[in-house]
Amino acid sequence: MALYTTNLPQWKQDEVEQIVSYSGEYALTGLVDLHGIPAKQMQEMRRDLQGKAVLHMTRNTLVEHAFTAMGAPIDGITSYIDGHSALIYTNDNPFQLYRKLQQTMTKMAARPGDIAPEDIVVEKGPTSFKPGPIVGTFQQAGLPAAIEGGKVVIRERKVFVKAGEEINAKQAEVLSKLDIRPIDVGLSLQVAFYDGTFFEPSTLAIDETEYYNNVVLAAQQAFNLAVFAAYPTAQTIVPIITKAAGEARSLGVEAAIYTSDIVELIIGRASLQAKALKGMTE
Amino acid sequence: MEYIYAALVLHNAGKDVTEEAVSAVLAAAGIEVEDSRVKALIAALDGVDIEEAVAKAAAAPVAVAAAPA
Amino acid sequence: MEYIYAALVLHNAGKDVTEEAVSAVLAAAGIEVEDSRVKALIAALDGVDIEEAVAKAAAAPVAVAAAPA
Amino acid sequence: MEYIYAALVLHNAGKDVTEEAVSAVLAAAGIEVEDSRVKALIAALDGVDIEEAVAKAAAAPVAVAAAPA
Amino acid sequence: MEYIYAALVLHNAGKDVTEEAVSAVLAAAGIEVEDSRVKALIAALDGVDIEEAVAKAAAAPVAVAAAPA
Amino acid sequence: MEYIYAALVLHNAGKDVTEEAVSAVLAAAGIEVEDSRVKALIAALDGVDIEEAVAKAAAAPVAVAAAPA
Amino acid sequence: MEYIYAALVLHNAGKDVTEEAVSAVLAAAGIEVEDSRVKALIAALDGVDIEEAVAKAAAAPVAVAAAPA
Repeated sequence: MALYTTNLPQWKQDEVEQIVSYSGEYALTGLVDLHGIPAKQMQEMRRDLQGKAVLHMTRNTLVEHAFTAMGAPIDGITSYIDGHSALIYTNDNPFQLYRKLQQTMTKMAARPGDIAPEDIVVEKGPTSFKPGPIVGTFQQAGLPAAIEGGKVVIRERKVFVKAGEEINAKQAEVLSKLDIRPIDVGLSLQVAFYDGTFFEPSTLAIDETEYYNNVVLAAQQAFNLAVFAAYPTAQTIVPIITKAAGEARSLGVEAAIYTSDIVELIIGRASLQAKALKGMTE
Repeated sequence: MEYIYAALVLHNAGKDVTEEAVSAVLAAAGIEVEDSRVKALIAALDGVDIEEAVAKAAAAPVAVAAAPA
Repeated sequence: MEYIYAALVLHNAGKDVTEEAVSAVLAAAGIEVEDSRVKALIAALDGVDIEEAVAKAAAAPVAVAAAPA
Repeated sequence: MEYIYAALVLHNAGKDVTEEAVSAVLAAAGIEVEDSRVKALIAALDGVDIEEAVAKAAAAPVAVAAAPA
Repeated sequence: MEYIYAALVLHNAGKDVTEEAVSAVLAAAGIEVEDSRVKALIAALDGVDIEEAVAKAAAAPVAVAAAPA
Repeated sequence: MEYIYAALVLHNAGKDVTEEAVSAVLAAAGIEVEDSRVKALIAALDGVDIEEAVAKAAAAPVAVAAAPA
Repeated sequence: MEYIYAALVLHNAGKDVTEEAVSAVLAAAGIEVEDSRVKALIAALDGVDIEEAVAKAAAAPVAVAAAPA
């Protein structure tokens, strides 16, 4: 194939060289799936990525040429290419890129032929529609619709399209009428080549909440340890003193050590005990 | 309540809570002892687990005054 | 706690809580009185409003600890 | 409270809490030691499991609202 | 905690909490003083209102909880 | 958790939490560093307000899980 | 707190928390290590079951207190 490249017209050769040079310039070379992204969203996403990543769209054959020319291991990327792939370059690490791309995802209305990314559910309850032919439309699509109190209602919760199933024309129409937007649209990362390794999306999905919780947990653990070990720092000295003072008061009350600071507590305790005993003798 | 407190003085010191003992404590405090109240107290305490009553009260956190300035 | 109970016997009976009085009550209960604790108690009670301390305890959120079985 | 704190210095360091030891700690702090208070402290601590008594502070409900202004 | 308690002995007695003073209190308790811990304590106390920190303990209800039977 | 702790060492010292820095800290601790875990950490922390998370921890002392592996 | 975090990095990785190890971790983080603070840390941790300490809520009703106005 490399030989064949030399026979390409100049603009194609330039294109291949551009791809090769980007891959040298950036730490990460990746493929993103552009499938189903309307032009308007595409523009917004490009703007969002400006300064963070370069999105490069070109013919798949030229992409294949370029990577084949670069050789192993990066040429492995060609096996991920499909009809809607574009190249993406960045100096972020793959996890960061994946996270950024996830943030560009938005929900869109379904078109016939789209695959349901997850179970699409229509909830039970009234709709905004007045009685009319729409009831028939709903029913034909398989929705338990009926007329109640002058309104079209959905009689029970229904899994309308199962995850992974294709959404047909009727279903798409109904979803659009109900304003349900089931389709994730955005740049979805297909693969990232970084530091000699391929990263697939399944590896890159990060549960940020878990990290946040772990930071909180770590901070609590550190705080607990410092207070427990009475290791004084600007953050822990006050709680440590408070703890010490609390312990001293507790000891004072438990042992009935009569000092002015806690004698009221001891009196209070004695009176409560007397009351409790009195209660048992009545 | 002084009859109860007298009983608690005795109990806490590990003494038997009897009519005589309670009367003696109250008398020592300069209190004119009413025999019938002492009898009633001793009768009422019969079968009562003083330790338990006391422990129950202690389980309640004493609200610390801390009336802030 | 018996020292504080003794003080409360006296207080409840409207008597002055003095070293002598507390000692007398404790002695009547057959308790060997430690002068130092009586002194410490009287000193600690100086300026303390017993009535108020009792009231505060009563007002405390007793809710808490249902003493576990 | 300094007498109690002194006892806790000793206890925490694994030392016996005796009259002499408490007095020495207080004196080293430049405090004029009152013998009777030391005696009262030691008497009160007699038979008390300091570890357990101190641990009860930890059992206190934490939430406690800050003393409002 | 003994370093903290030593600081509180001093504070309660109205003395300055200095490296020397804390070391003296600990030494009097028969504790082998580690300079670095004393230094860390004094450094951490810089700018801290001990009174307020202690008051926070008072604002918390002392769990008077008797150990349940 | 050691990756989180390493990040917090850096954060607390006012240093930038970068891949290199975290790796250096872990390596210095004798830990065999997994590049992808460091990368994942850095990416995840991008969206975490460490300051806020730490402040949250300090706001309410609670019993927490023991340090998991 | 970075010294504590450094200790936790080591502990979590199953390494001994020694002066040298803590210093190495801190240095790797680009922190200018204060020997006396490291020593204080190691001394404070001596005899402490980190596993347990980490899980235990610092008993004090700490920060909670939104410092009253």
